[in-house]
Amino acid sequence: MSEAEMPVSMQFDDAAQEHEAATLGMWTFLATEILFFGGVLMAFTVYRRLYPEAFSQAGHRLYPWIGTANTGVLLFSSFTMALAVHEVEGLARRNRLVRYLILTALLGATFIGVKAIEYYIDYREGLMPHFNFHPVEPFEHPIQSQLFFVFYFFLTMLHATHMIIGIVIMLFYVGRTRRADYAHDLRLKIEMFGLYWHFVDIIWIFLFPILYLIA
Amino acid sequence: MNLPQIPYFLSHSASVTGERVDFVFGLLIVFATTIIVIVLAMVLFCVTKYHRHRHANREGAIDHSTKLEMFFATVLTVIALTLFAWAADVYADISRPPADTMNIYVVGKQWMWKLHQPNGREEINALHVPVGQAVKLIMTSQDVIHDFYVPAFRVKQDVLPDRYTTMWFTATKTGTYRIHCAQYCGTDHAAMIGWVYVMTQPDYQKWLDAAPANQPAIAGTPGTVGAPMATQLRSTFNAMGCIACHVPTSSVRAPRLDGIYGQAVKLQNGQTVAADEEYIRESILFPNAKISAGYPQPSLMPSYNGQLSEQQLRDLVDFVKSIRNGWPADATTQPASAEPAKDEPKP
Amino acid sequence: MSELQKTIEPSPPRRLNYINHDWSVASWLWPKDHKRIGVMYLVTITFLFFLGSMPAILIRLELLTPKAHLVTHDIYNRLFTMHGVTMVFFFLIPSIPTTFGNILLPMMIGARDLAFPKLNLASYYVFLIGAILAMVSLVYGGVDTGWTFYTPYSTTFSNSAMTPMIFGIFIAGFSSIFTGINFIVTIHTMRCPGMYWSRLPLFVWSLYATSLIFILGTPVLAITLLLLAAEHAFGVGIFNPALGGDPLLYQHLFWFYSHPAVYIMILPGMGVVSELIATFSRKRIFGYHFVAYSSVAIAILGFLVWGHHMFVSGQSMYAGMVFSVLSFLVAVPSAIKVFNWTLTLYKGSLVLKTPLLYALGFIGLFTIGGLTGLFLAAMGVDVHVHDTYFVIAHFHYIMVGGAMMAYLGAMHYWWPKITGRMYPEGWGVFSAVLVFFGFNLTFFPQFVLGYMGMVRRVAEYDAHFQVLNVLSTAGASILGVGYLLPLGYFFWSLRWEPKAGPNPWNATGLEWQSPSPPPELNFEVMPTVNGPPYDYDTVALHEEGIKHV
Amino acid sequence: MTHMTHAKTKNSTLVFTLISLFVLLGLTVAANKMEHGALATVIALLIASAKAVIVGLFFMDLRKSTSLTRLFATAGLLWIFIMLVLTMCDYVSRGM
Ligand code: HEA
Ligand code: HEA
Ligand code: HEC
Ligand code: CUA
Ligand SMILES: [Cu+2]
Repeated sequence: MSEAEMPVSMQFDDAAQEHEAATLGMWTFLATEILFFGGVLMAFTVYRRLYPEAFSQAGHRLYPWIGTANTGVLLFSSFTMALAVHEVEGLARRNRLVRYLILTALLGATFIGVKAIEYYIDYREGLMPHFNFHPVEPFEHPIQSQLFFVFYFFLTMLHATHMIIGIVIMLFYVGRTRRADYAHDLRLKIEMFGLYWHFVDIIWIFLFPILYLIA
Repeated sequence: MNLPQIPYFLSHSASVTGERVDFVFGLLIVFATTIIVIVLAMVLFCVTKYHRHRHANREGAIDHSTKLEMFFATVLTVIALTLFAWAADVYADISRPPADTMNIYVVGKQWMWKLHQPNGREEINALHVPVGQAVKLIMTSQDVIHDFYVPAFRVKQDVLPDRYTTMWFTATKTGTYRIHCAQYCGTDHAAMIGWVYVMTQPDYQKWLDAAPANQPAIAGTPGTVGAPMATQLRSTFNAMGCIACHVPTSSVRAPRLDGIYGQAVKLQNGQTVAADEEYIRESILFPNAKISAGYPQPSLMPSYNGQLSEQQLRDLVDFVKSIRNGWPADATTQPASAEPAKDEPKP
Repeated sequence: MSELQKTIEPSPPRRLNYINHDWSVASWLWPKDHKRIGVMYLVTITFLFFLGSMPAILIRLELLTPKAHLVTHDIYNRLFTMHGVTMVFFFLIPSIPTTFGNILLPMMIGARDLAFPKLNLASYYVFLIGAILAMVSLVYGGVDTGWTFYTPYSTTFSNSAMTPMIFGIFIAGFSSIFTGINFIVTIHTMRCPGMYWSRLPLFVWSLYATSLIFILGTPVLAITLLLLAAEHAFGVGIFNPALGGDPLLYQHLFWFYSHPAVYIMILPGMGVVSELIATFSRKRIFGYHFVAYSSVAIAILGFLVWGHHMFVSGQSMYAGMVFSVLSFLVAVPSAIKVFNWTLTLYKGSLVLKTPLLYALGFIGLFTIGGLTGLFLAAMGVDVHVHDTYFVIAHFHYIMVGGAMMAYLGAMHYWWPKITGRMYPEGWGVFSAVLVFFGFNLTFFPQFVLGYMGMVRRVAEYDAHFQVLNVLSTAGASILGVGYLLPLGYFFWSLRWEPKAGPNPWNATGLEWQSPSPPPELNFEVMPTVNGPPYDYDTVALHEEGIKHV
Repeated sequence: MTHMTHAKTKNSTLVFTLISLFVLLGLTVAANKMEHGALATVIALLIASAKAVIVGLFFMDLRKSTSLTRLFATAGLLWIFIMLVLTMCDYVSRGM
């Protein structure tokens, strides 16, 4: 067995088996994530159907252009992540890998920053349930509209949490890649991590129209 | 006074639908017992006959038979679907009250039941009903979810906050039966109990006439006299400001209420519902829940949730019912002194 | 002790196995070996079972008398919540998969370990943290909502220690997810040469089906609990009708997980029973393919029936009917299993050892529990018996009579493999019989109570229910003794019982081809498979066979 | 069949993927400006699904994955669908 075909962990026969297992495992995990978000999305759908008017009015208080800009940032970060995974082979291209990872992390941080500013605007406009829900321009159905914002914050915060976890892991990988122990197992991990990052992107691809547009 | 009647296992229940429930239950018992006996017999037979130390003919054992499995699965599916249909039919019966019911309003709260007789008499943890009369309970809760359960009638229904659910029964035997709260609702859930007193029609009438309307009759204590207040109905309607919108002369475009009771109402979302008490109550408390076709959403009508006593609410419903054949002569001439709805305090 | 073993024993070279190859503290605190992790789970979960049965004892004692003499209503409510939560989330859901599944799955498919050993270890510690958090809520006075946490009571009205409890269960959920992912990937990618899907042991099939539910159901529970926590902590209305929410939506979300979860609890048990029946009938299992596929069918169909918990909740009548008919249909694959097990016994050569007794007990009690499940799925009847002791009896018949029996059966069957020692057969038979009778005495009267109208979750009841309640409590004491005995003799056996040898039951699975206890990497020679499963026809039928030890 | 021998996604493919994603994003915004009501919902969700599929196929290499992986990738969606359909079954027919 050549070095490249050696599995990293003793329980596997060869690297191919290991790679297959890792990919399947990651996708299975992503399936659980889909259901995780899916539960809230279903609750949201039920209420949107019960209170179409109130939800529509509430949704119009968000700023679609912020959401659009952030979608762009995330799509771009997915691209840089794909580039990073592309560079994962071989020691020679380690620097490029590090560069792409950092770029991705930066884009992720930009997203979070924009989101934070948006939250602040919402807060100022009195649209944050529990903390400050005194809309500058009152709603016709304050209770139901508040429900919209509860879901808006819940969903976006859940998503942002996933982003933050992703950024932390990414920085950790950057550190390890730069050190000497950049080895096969790290390559596999970065590849799998890429899947996670794209997935978080996909979640946002759906959240954006659901929250900002179809109101 | 009647002693509490002890329902015994598989006793005949004390309501019309209850008998149907008992029948399906019996059916299931027969079915289940058969299966269990077959399985147990099979196991015991094998354990004794094919014990390792026993000499038995073990030739010709097979280890699969798709035909047998399919046959078995098909038979069971058919049995299962039959049982389903039977029980579902009973359920449909339980869920759909007949047309001419006597209506009683039930309010559950931690940890008691308040019930309103049709004439306005209020009871706590007790319910008097005449035998042989279909009774419909229209129920809501003031706090958490409760559940109104009368084992002897084989009926129960969750009682939800901010929503009305209904349940009905026709008692077949006079006597005293337990009421339980069957949905866990906090500390004294176990003590949220009461009695149903099923009386003959004349006894019930006597009981009704024997107490003042507003004095709650606590379980077991005899009540005193009172009379229905038919004349009061309209004054509530006027006083609450309904009159400001719901008369043909009003400047607010609101549906006419005369004649709607019992009619089918088309809703904005395309559904059609029957304007029964439940619907009228809901329209008053939560106008936005069901908006009539052709009226703006959200409803112009303010929510009266929290602003009416149960008594007033009942009066309003009864008033709307009473005008099913047109407005009383002087109703529309009432001065529209009521405040416009916009100034009604928001809940 | 068999002649054979005696002759081999005299000078065994000290063989290294997964237990004694490394005694360092670190190697026991952070093991990556699935067998060690399994043993850690076994200890933890057995402890949690006894913890969860403490409130059960108090519940039964309280219910001896119609009035609340022993504890107040408030405490009683905390007791049954503690009992339900511990038993469901911290005992029965993880029980068989994380212990026997963990230890045996890789061995049964001829692998050296699970695909992700670190994830496996993480799942254990995540579980432990979850369990501890849930116990923390005890310190703060417990929770009084019932294991179902219905809103708006749980979020707005109850002032008990909800937060640690919710997060405890939330966290433990991730342990389930990790285990599920690990099992699925392992079964898909790590089977040894010749181990085709059609040769997988039925226990592995059932673990696969269970894992599907783990990964497809648990996330929904997690998110539901998170929504619950948010509503509870911030007072915003997610399910609260006063704030525009719908409490029934919570029930939908909760049961979307919790009904499939009942199959998480029973499927591994069914897998165990399939193994036991085949081994102790000395016969190939009848209808292997049907038994295998019915596990997967149960797992998938199980997701379509949750609304049967909501027949009287105010759910629409039509939705109720859909859920009811699907509930009847999900019973068919279970029926197929019962059918195949009994046919396996037919013309077998039954060896009536403790594990088989438990398996037979399982068949009988699961059938009763399952059939009464049909009573509940029958809508007209459920209106009457919903939230009465009939339901309590139904699920104890399946969970205690079924799953718990399977757990004990598995314990006896694989104990020699896990520890290398036999257990005392006489005591085993004695306590199996005790458990069976104690169990029926405890829970059969509850069916009657339920139909008579005794509601659940009450510390007080009408006097005429007392006789049956006393019977039930009496049964529970017998049952308790039946459970304590194994605890005693298993410990005892570790030291005093004879060594078991690699294959004390003459069974066919791969796990029996390895020494007991197995070495660190499971096999001395990595196995290959070249025949059908349960090939007892080739293991000579009238061999002197299984020895008394 | 290891990932070493996997034909790697070309950089140009990745760039092309990115461009099409941005085109779709533009489309989303444009459609939202023009359409309102139920159709807008459908359009927005359709475009979102298209974007998700593109990310899945090209960035996440589902294109080259085994059918098993694809099965698990779609299982989550299918299960959400089940949950939605059966729950809605209740909400749609309530009060009928
Ligand atoms: C391991 C746990 C487990 C299992 C496997 C099951 C299995 C089943 N359960 Fe049970 N159930 C619970 C645990 C379990 N349940 C719990 C904990 C509750 C209460 C929750 C709470 O409120 O706290 C509950 C409550 C519950 C209810 C709600 C009752 C109520 O609250 O009103 C219903 C209603 O339909 C139900 C039905 C069923 C059915 C149809 C099955 C079926 O899967 C059973 C299938 C098996 C068989 C049918 C037996 C074998 C078949 C034959 C021998 C052949 C004959 C059969 C046919 C004709 C098909 N269960
Ligand atoms: C795996 C699941 C599981 C298991 C194993 C059990 C085991 C038992 N359960 Fe439980 N039970 C549930 C799951 C389970 N239960 C659930 C989910 C609920 C619903 C909770 C809710 O409503 O929210 C419930 C509710 C419940 C109730 C209804 C409470 C109520 O609604 O008011 C009762 C009442 O009898 C009960 C009894 C018992 C008994 C007697 C046992 C016995 O099997 C226990 C036997 C074990 C022992 C007795 C301990 C070991 C022995 C000793 C330590 C020796 C000393 C003791 C003696 C000699 C007595 N359980
Ligand atoms: C501000 C005006 C206004 C007031 C005051 C008002 N309503 Fe209404 N009501 C409406 C409008 C508009 C509708 C139709 C929209 C809807 O269904 O919600 C309506 C609908 C109804 C309906 C349902 C009728 C149908 O055809 O669907 C009932 C019953 C009703 N109101 C009763 C009352 C009662 C009783 C009161 C007094 C306690 C009252 N309303 C006060 C405006 C009003
Ligand atoms: Cu009210 Cu229980
Ligand atoms: Cu269920």
